[in-house]
Amino acid sequence: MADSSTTLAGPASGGARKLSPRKRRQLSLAAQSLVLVALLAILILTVDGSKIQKSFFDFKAAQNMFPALFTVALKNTIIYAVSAYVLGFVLGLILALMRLSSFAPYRWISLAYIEIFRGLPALLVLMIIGFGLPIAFDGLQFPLDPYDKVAIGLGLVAAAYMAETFRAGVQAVPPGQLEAARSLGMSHSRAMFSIVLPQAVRLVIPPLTNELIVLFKDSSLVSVIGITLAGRELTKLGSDEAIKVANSTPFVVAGATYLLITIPLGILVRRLEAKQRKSR
Amino acid sequence: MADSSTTLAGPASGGARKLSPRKRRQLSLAAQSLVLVALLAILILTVDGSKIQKSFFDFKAAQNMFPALFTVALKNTIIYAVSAYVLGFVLGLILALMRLSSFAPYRWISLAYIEIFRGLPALLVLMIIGFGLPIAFDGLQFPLDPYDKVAIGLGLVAAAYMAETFRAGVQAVPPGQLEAARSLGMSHSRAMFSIVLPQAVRLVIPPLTNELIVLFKDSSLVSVIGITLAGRELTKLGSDEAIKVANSTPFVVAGATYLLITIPLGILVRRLEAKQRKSR
Amino acid sequence: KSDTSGGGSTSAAPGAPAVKLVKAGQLTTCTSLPYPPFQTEEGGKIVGFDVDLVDLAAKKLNTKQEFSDVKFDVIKSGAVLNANQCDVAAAGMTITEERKANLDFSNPYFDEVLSILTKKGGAKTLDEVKSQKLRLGVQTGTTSLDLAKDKGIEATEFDDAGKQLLALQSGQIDVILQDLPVVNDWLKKPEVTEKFELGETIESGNQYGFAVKKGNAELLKVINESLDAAIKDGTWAKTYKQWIGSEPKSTPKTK
Amino acid sequence: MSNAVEIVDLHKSFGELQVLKGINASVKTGEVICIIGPSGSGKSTLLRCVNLLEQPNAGQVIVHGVDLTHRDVDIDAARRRLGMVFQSFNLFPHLSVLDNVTISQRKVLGRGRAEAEKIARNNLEKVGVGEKARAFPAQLSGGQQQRVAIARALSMDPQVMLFDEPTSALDPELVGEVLTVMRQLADEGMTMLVVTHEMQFAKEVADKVLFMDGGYVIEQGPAAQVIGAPQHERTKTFLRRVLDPTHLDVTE
Amino acid sequence: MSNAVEIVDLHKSFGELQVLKGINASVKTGEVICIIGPSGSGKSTLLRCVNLLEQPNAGQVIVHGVDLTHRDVDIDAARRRLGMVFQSFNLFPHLSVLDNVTISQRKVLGRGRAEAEKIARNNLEKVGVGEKARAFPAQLSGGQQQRVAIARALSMDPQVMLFDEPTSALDPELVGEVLTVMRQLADEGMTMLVVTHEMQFAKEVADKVLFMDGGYVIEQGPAAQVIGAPQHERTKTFLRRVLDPTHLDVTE
Ligand SMILES: Nc1ncnc2c1ncn2[C@@H]1O[C@H](COP(=O)(O)OP(=O)(O)OP(=O)(O)O)[C@@H](O)[C@H]1O
Ligand SMILES: Nc1ncnc2c1ncn2[C@@H]1O[C@H](COP(=O)(O)OP(=O)(O)OP(=O)(O)O)[C@@H](O)[C@H]1O
Ligand SMILES: [Mg+2]
Ligand SMILES: [Mg+2]
Repeated sequence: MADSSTTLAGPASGGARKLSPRKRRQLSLAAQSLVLVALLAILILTVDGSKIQKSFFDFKAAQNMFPALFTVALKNTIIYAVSAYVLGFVLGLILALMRLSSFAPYRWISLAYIEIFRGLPALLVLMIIGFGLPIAFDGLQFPLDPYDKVAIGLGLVAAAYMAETFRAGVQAVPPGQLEAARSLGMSHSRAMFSIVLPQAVRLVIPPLTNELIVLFKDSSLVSVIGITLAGRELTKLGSDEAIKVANSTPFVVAGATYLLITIPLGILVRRLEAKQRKSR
Repeated sequence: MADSSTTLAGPASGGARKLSPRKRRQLSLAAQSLVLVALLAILILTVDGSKIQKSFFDFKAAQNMFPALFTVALKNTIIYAVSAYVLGFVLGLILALMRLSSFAPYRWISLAYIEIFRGLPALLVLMIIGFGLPIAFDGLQFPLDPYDKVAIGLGLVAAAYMAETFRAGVQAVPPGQLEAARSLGMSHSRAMFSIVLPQAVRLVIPPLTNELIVLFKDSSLVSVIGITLAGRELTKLGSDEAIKVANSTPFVVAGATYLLITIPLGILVRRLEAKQRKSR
Repeated sequence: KSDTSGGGSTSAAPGAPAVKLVKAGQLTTCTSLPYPPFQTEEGGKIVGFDVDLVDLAAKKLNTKQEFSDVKFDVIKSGAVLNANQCDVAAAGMTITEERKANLDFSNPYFDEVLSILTKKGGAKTLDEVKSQKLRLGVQTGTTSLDLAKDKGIEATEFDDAGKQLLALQSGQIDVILQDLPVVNDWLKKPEVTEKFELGETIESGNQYGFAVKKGNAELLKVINESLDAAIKDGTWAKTYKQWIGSEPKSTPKTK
Repeated sequence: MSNAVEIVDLHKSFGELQVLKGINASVKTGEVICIIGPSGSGKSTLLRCVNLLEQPNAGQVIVHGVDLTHRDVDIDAARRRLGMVFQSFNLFPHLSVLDNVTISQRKVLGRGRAEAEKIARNNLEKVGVGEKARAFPAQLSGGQQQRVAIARALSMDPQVMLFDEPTSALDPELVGEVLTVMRQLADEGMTMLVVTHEMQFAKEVADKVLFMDGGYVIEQGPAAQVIGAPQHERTKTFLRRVLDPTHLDVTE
Repeated sequence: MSNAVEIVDLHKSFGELQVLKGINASVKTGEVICIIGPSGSGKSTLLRCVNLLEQPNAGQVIVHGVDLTHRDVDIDAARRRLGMVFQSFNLFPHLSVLDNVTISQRKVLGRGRAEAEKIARNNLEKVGVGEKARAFPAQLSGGQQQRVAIARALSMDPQVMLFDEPTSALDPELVGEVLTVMRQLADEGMTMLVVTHEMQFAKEVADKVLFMDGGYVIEQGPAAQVIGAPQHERTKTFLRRVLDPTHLDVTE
């Protein structure tokens, strides 16, 4: 066994005697750890800890938010997101079918819808639903105000994204699947429903879950259309409370509550995606 | 040449004499066209056209918005979006490098950052930057208020998404490329910079352009942190004007102005994506 | 139920005046929170001077008052009323000629006084604000914004009074222009008085009124009647004292 | 006996690209035809035109007397006469092997579950994967998947079987099991059109070999003649490259 | 002359999966070794362990006296002694053919542009793609790409060349041009380890054939012996399947 470290250097290592790459790597790691620890120490020493604690982690300010944080704000956030999701799902499915239809006017209508609603800020769409439409159509009523307004406003936007997701899902099924089905004598629609769609459904689960995360966050916009105390969601409650106590803790609490939902959902999405990538 | 249409029916066509599939398809198309035209006619007849025109396409209400629509609102929308984009890009790149680093603490920090900022609504982040931080850090000033606040608030969120985009881009370069480079004697970092990154850059152009679209739309949120007349962007101008004239036309005008930018960018993204798919 | 022009249902309570409400069984009030002492949330309920006065009308209609919290600019433009989101707008709202084009106002119930809240020892007047190029914060859509514009001051607009105060406290603006009762209410908080003080006050000669959708004469009548009654029987003065904290200088005229 | 498949002056273009420039060929019932030729010569396109996965631009495909290219033909019914096996198997990954083989029997031919399963099991037995009926495609080797695909096509009682490089995606060790099944099918008298690079199979099994290049049929005839004693220069070059790959000039 | 490559008791696992279970082999300078075996037997893993694209769990790889598995070895320098050619070519798609062949010469060996280009052009000439220097990989056929990949590896002056199924991804017609280049390399005295399914190449070119199965070397020896007269049952089965694919039993 050859163990004379002088023979280990390759042609490019030049003349001078050097540390082995392994030792160099170890040294670099040690140096980086040191720098990191030093940075941390500086941060702790220079920043006024008690001030930060009082501003961002004020227990009393946080306490004020309970139980409304869960019984009102989180509940409403979920209601807004889920109801918009349901509407977006149904409408998105219809749009996707239109987009894949062989009848050109369907495709045009669907394409126009998708382009428009993917290009507008959700906030503007909410304003148009909340103020623009009722003013234009006198007597237009939203019986479940604000829940129906929010579901429609956010749902219309979500539908555009979901339609694209569905379409992409169908198109991500390898074309050989449709060809194999057709070559067995299935009609186009039979092949779609029995062979392509069942596979597309699996492909779209991760992006559809992602859309739910998006809607959770977009529900933060609803305060623009006017809501009651009972209709407040997380961002509104957080900002109301922050204003009341002139303290940032309620923002932190509201943010943490979002993360309670969005982070696990995000991890789920990535798990599903990884599984799909593997099975392919 | 066999042309007796009775022999054309396959085993499943049953006994009765039927229309050929081609004719059936033609009939169905004609029927669908008719239905569509009828629906359109009903819509035009039942809805009060002049009312809609007055509410959504009121020329005078639109006129009031000029020239501020372009000289102020669109200009600011672009400034907000682009400045947040630049910040997000730089920070996102750093985060991506940390995420791909072999030094575990870097990876953890980056992962935590990404998870948090992808899980929070941009609106909440803007409020924390606009109100939360200044309260916590007494005397914290934003010299370019509100431009710097917006760039930071939206940029912090964008950085999380861009970091994931960069990472995905690097990982989408086939592993064989890195292996080939290493097998030619390149070090890991040399292979990364000469071989992997140049290919990753091309892959991330479409999702990065998409992020710019997202930021254009997210700039609609800035009014929450308090802006001056000179700082108004499209949504704020639209809603201010709509309120002034009690008419929905300004919403429509603002929306159309967004689409002026987002739709062409969206088409560009899809072109680039299609080109990439083809070249693979 | 005759419901020709669309928009809600008739209050069904027996003996109550027949007024169409956007939501059956409740008088929906649009307001912009927080706006103490006129409307503010306390212990999960919305209370204040305006709240108590509108409650009188609600009682007359045999319904209870419910709230929708919106930005002030959509209140004063009539958007929320035209959108049938609520029956009445009550938000410490000044009656102006411009607003009258979009809303039908009740009889006035309060004299408007604007005021400045400033750092201790800071600029006391709008003129100083202008000459020293200080950052002035106003609430979107309010008469304060109009006044600032008239003075040629480029003000920063906030969605609600709460964010306005928060911006002052966090040093994002130097001076607030806001209605005096609101500023006085803020000055009850020690963390505000510690750093800030009242500057000049500006009597505009304008008055506050409640508002209904243009043409909703039935509801306007109920509101005016209940207001008149309250002024006559002293309820108004009592409520004033309770929320504003001082004796009223003058009493609104009754009709 | 009349021709099982007759291809008359078939043309196919993709946009500007002319892929088939007038193909004429006929297959008698029970015959096995192997189609060989360089990559891009249009072999797959020809096969796909035969069962109308691609719509030809001109020309006719007549299967047992029915003109599939006639505009009033019921294409789904017509396609049932032709079984197709793809290079990439194209099993339905969300269905078990048994369901893969029964689904079109039931949904297209309207057979009952019991009957369809009986036929499916017979065919799976025949191709040697009878014990895999409950498995899912992802659990099978490539050779097993391709044999299931053959069983699936057979279960629709096709009059003609089309194979498009059925062994090209397989590990060399697995090629044999698929070729064996195909040889067995040929022996039973199935009419077959096979695109393949397996010259040994063509030599031994094909009744006729058809050499394509550049969208034309350059040469056709008995296997021994086309592979053993090719007439055309292009055919000779192609066969030398494929049959004796280690003895070429680099600069060729 | 000492051994060019010596593999001593090499072990490699991926998690639970033991892929190499103790491989011993040696290659003399100038020898050509062909590694054959069924899919999943560990052939690629063995080759990748030799140039440390995979880190072995145990055992040694000694190339011209240098133990590559020693923990203080400069792996980048050591790897330069070995040229690797992959099944999927792995040319750098964003670089021209010439840049593909010069980039590592310049960045790793520090050669000047002129020198690197001269060496590159020589090697491209040698593999028969001299006129493609300005083209990009996507503009080349698979056979041309693989020959460029060989030229790229050769330009680093490796002492040993490793080939992992270099012709498996190629159209049958293009296999020959790559095998020809490899035969030529062997004739010039290059030490080569070749994983391949091309039995004809192995028979004609290899000095030694190594049959792997299940993570072990089952049989090794001169080509004529291992391919012509295999001793082990598994080797016999494998060779029969690969060499005579049309004459198997379906049920086998
Ligand atoms: N759907 C399509 N759109 C455009 N061009 C196509 C399409 N299908 C095939 N082609 C082109 O037609 C030509 C012939 O393709 P085809 O697949 O028939 O060749 P082939 O002989 O089967 O080759 P191979 O042996 O590689 O399978 C090729 O140039 C191919 O790029
Ligand atoms: N990076 C990896 N992670 C996990 N398992 C792996 C990895 N690389 C290879 N394997 C597994 O190791 C085993 C041997 O793989 P290897 O690629 O060496 O086989 P092979 O003999 O080259 O086969 P083939 O002829 O198909 O290329 C296989 O079961 C494979 O799934
Ligand atoms: Mg083909
Ligand atoms: Mg391998």
